[in-house]
Amino acid sequence: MRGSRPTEKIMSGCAISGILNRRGKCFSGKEIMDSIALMHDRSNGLGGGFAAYGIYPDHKDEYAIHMFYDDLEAKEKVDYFLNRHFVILVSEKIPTREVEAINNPPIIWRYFVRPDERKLSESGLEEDEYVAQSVMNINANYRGAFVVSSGKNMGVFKGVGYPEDIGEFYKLEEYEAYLWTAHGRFPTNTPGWWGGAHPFTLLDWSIVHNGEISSYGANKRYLEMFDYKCTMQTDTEAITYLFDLMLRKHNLPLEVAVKAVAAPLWSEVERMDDEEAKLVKSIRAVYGSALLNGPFSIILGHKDGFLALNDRIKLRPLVVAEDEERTYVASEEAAIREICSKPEKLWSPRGGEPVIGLLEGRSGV
Amino acid sequence: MKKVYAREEYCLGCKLCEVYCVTNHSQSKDIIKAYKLEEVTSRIIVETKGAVSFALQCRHCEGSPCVKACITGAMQKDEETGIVDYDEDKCVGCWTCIMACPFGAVKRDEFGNKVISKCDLCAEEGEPACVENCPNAALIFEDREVEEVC
Amino acid sequence: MDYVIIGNSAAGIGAVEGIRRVDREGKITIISDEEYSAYSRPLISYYLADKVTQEEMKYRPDEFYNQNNVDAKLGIKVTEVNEDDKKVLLEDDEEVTYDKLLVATGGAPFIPEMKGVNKENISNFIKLDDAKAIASDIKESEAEEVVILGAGLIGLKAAEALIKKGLKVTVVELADRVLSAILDKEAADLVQEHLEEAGINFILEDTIIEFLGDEKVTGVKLKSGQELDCDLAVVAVGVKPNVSIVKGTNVEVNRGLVVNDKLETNIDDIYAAGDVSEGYDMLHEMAGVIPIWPNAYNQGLVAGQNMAGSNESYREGFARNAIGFFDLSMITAGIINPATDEYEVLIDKVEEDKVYKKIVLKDGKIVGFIYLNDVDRAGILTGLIKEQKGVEDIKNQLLADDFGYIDFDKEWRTQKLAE
Amino acid sequence: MSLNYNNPEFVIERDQDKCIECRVCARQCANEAHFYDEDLERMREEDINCVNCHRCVTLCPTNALVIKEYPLEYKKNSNWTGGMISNIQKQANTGGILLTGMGNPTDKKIYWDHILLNASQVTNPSIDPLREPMELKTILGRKPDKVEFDEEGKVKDLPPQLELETPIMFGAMSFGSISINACKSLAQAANEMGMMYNTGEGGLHEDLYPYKDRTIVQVASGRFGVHQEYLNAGAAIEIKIGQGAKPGIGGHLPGEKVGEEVSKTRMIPKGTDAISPAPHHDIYSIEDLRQLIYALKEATNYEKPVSVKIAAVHNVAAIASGIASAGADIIAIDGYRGGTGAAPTMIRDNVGIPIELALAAVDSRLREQSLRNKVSLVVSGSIRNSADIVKAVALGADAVYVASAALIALGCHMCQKCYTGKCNWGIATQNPELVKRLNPEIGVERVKNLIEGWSHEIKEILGGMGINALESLRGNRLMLRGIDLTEKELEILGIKHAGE
Repeated sequence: MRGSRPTEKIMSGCAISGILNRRGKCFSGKEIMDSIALMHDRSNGLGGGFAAYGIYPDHKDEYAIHMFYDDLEAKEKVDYFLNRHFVILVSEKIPTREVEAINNPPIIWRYFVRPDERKLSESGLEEDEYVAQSVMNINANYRGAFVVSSGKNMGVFKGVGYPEDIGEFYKLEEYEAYLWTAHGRFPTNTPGWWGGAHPFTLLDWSIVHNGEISSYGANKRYLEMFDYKCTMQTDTEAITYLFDLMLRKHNLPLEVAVKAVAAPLWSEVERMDDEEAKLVKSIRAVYGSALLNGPFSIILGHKDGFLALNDRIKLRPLVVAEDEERTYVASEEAAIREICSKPEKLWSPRGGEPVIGLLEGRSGV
Repeated sequence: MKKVYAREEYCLGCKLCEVYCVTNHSQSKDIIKAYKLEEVTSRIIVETKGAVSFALQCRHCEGSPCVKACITGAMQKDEETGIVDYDEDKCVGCWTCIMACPFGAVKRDEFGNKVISKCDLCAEEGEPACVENCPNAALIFEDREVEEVC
Repeated sequence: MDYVIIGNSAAGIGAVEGIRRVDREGKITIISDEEYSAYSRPLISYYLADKVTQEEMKYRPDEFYNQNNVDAKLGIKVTEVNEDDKKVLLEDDEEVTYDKLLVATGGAPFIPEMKGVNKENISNFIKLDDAKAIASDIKESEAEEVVILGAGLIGLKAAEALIKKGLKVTVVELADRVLSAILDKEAADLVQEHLEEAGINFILEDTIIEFLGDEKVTGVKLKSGQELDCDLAVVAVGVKPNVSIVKGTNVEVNRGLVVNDKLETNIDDIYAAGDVSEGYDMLHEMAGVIPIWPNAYNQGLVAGQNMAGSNESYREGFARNAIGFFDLSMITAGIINPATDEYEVLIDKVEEDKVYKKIVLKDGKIVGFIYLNDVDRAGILTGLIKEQKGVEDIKNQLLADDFGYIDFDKEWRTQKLAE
Repeated sequence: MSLNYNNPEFVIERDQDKCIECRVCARQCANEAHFYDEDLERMREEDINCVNCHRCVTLCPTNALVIKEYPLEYKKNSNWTGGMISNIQKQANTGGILLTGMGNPTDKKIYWDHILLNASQVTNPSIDPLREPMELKTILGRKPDKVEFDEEGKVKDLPPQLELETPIMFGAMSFGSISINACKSLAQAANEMGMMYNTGEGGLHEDLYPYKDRTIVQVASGRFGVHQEYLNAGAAIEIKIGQGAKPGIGGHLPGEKVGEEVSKTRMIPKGTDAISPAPHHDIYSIEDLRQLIYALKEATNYEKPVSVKIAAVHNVAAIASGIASAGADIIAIDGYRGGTGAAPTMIRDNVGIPIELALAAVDSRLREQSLRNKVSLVVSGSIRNSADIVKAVALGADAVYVASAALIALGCHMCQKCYTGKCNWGIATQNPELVKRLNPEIGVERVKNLIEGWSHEIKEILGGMGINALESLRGNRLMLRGIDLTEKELEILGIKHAGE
């Protein structure tokens, strides 16, 4: 059994790790696998995964759709759907190798697609929105099918198992990316489900997340007002959509979005100058329901870089380090030192204080 | 000095101040015994007319006309505490203090004993019983003097 | 600074306390021909009636003189005041010099011309010694019948005490009523009735012309010709200022020693206070002797402060009395028998309860009152007299049973009670 | 006159061993249920006058008094209960409408009590509000969907908002229905606690002007005391369409309660009845409401949020959606257990729906229509404790109005005789002798204490859920579970059953 989609809220503890080469140089997945493997004890074998940016330079203008299918019937239906709405340039099985610890994988597929131009213009939607709605449509309405990732020149590789086994399974050492994020999962209440592993994505956004969002119910109902369908019962999905809403749909600067999800405490607002206080107050007033509450540390990956963030009272660990051309972020310092024994800088960001790693020359995510 | 002041806008006219004054000046310090077994006169006068009421008790005034008028020396103003109090053993009930008190705050003993009864600010207890037990904070115990007259 | 006070009663003690408010150091000498430390003279009737002991009559505790650093020369008479050398001469020839002198010698009994007035068992009733004398006369003579001349405060207090001692008491009074100085006719009748119920026999509009008997009095002969048996007599016609001490000085004497508001006589550094003085009567707006205890103490207090260098005035003098006989109390003050129609009179009377209340107003202000047998809160009226506060708008409330501060306008009341 | 058939409702029991005849009870009873019998030389009772307000019991210094329900029993009958019979007898005496005060006391399901709250265990640390920040600040008003920036990158002004330090406001109670001292207590407490209070439809007494930043001025069908200065004297304006205790009918303040001050404040002649019509006669449709909302905004320069208060009735969700579209910044919904100074008993006890269901339906509907974030939702109609507030917020409310609870803090003992004007606690009365029984200094402290206590409890509950800001609870129905509820009820409430 590959596990089934949960019907109740998932609670889990986790390990996260991320490496960005700020100069955009791509490097093998080996390092991220080593880093996440060091935090083996933070996972329980019920989920691991990786997001990789820059892996498909040959298809960089097409949406790379990674899929899980429980069976061929599901695949047939989705193929039909994709064919109707997209032009499929490549449709292939994602290469994997036999790994003892990995059992019962679903059918793992990838497509490189472009929206069907006629359908796109009929919909009146922006291209990204067209893709996002299609993804949510598949996830909500196609039983046995799950969109693993849907961005350009990026992809997510995840499954049930320890992250290092998952990496090996997907042969990640063969991929080269300028940004890698990874996740090892420790769910407490559900059997592993391949779709439920992290990273969670929408378009270019990917999230790895350690923690539990106690505001989930509020966030979810808020997102629903903007036509997001939270079907995975995971915090990570909701977080992804929140960023998608604020950054893509509302076109907010990243630091504004950060002030919404990890709003400064009111006691801090009192000490701010008028202009900043007004900004923060306005954000809080409008995006109060986007506030992420409860313990978390997340890495939001994107084609331009990443954002790492703790909850505002820092109930989960997060460590950051830098060397000449790379920025590292992880749940534990040791996971960084494993791959970069002498970073130039290493620190533990305060609760609610965003750490933004960007490719050189990019002004914001 | 700290004195009891009435705030008539909050006085209910319930006269609980009297009840607690009597109790606190009884031997037993027990309400029921004070009323049923003892003869204790309340040292407070509650004036009531229509919607207006307030409790009035000795103002412990600076000039203390009662002290000056007292023919036996029973009535004295304590120089340290400012409290005007009387020595029941010396009081003969001549009522000269009643004649002298411009507030009408000195009472005759209600049970026919030839002694007077007046507020002693519950000197030994801290906050006077009337203040402590006023259900509506219509009595307050505070020092309103700007500077201490010595 | 040397202070000398002649007289050891209310005014004298008031003066000590007044001086000490201002001057903790100066030497105070108090001289009295009475041997007792200060006692309450109004209590002599209680003493006579065995209600209080001599100890209980003490006006101030024994430590008073020590605590106030007073040299008390008691039981010795001042024979002369020398204003030029600023000294007083005592009967044992001691001289006491003063920087400031207070004459507080009080009153002396007024004794009209009567035959046989010097017989034994005839007393006045002013000092403790008078009470002691009467008590011993009663004991020694096993006296049973007493005639008291005078139905004033003193006479009646004596009468009350003697009734309580078991004597048959007859009071002879020249006026047509008892307590004529402090009551009107109506109130006096109620009081007289009460006193008669208590056993006192009254003969009004008559007086004693002769005391009968050999050495001891055995009876009196009245002007009307009536003769009464008695084995004890008390002469309580009145009191006059005891001014004899300043004879031979230039201190101005009218009825009493004439003083200004500061209690100064016309002679520098000589003050007078109490029953011997003639100060300002605020109700009659003229000088007058006001021989009452609170007045004496207050005058003494002010005189003392001024002697020690303060600048206090006393203009609150007016007659007022609180007194009671056989549980019938009364408080009266000021003008109670107005002579002219400038005055307005309010009266409330409940005859069966012997309650009588009378308030005398002039120009909308209270100038006098009688509260008989319902004296509660009478002090408010005393205060109003003193303050000369207009009461026109609450006139109708003044006599009400529940009269009180609540009847005053809120602003005044609030201000008064907030003091 | 014939026999009136009425029996006492209560019996006063006096322990003569304890009674000291101090007569405090007699002095304190405006209903004259106690008196001193000079002949018998003891205190006696007039049971039929007793309304069981507990004033005497509370003030009796010797605890000599107990008040009990009059023990007279009717023949057992589930249909014709004693209450039914005595109501009929009252009406047979008077021919009038049965009047009552305060909220619906009938034994109907209280949904708050069938909803349970969640707490964290292990996977998500609960938060200790004594050690960690815990934020209850609540911002009411119309919100845009997104924050907008000008060319310089500065954030654009939001529409006017009300800032509350805790999600609690004092519900509308007019000066007239309650005393000036009660008004002052609430206004000052609101001021000190960073809350809002609501004038009700009684206008704004001069003494309350200092609390303008914490005042919601109400505009009701009678338009009492409404003028330009009044509208601008508050921080927000509320159009009162209806009240939970008496949906569909107007208000009536009897002339006896219209004294000098009430008359001045309401701008009506002294001693006349103040009658609010059942509808606003300028609002016969949702378009008319829109016009009034904008007229009020126009009159106040678009500087004050405008709230519209309605009673929870059957189609409340659709109505609320209409109000949101009509431009209201805040929608206040008052449930059928809400209090009142005076209402016909039959209406109070039978008209309207429970606030819990109304709130859930309205929140869900507004979300379906993507309107929820635009408008704030305030609910009332028997919020009895902090748990009710937490449940209300989790169901979707932004804040709650409390009124009865605030009055209870001031001394109300729920005798439900507000309409008589003889409130022995100085609350629902204009009789100066009774009014002064409520010392606002004490009142302020008591009400503040209540709000402080509740806010504390809310923080504890939030902390237990692992939440440190109230926003994260708002509409978070996953934090709720139902017990003893039918599928339908769960569906309307949008919550799962306990155990699910």
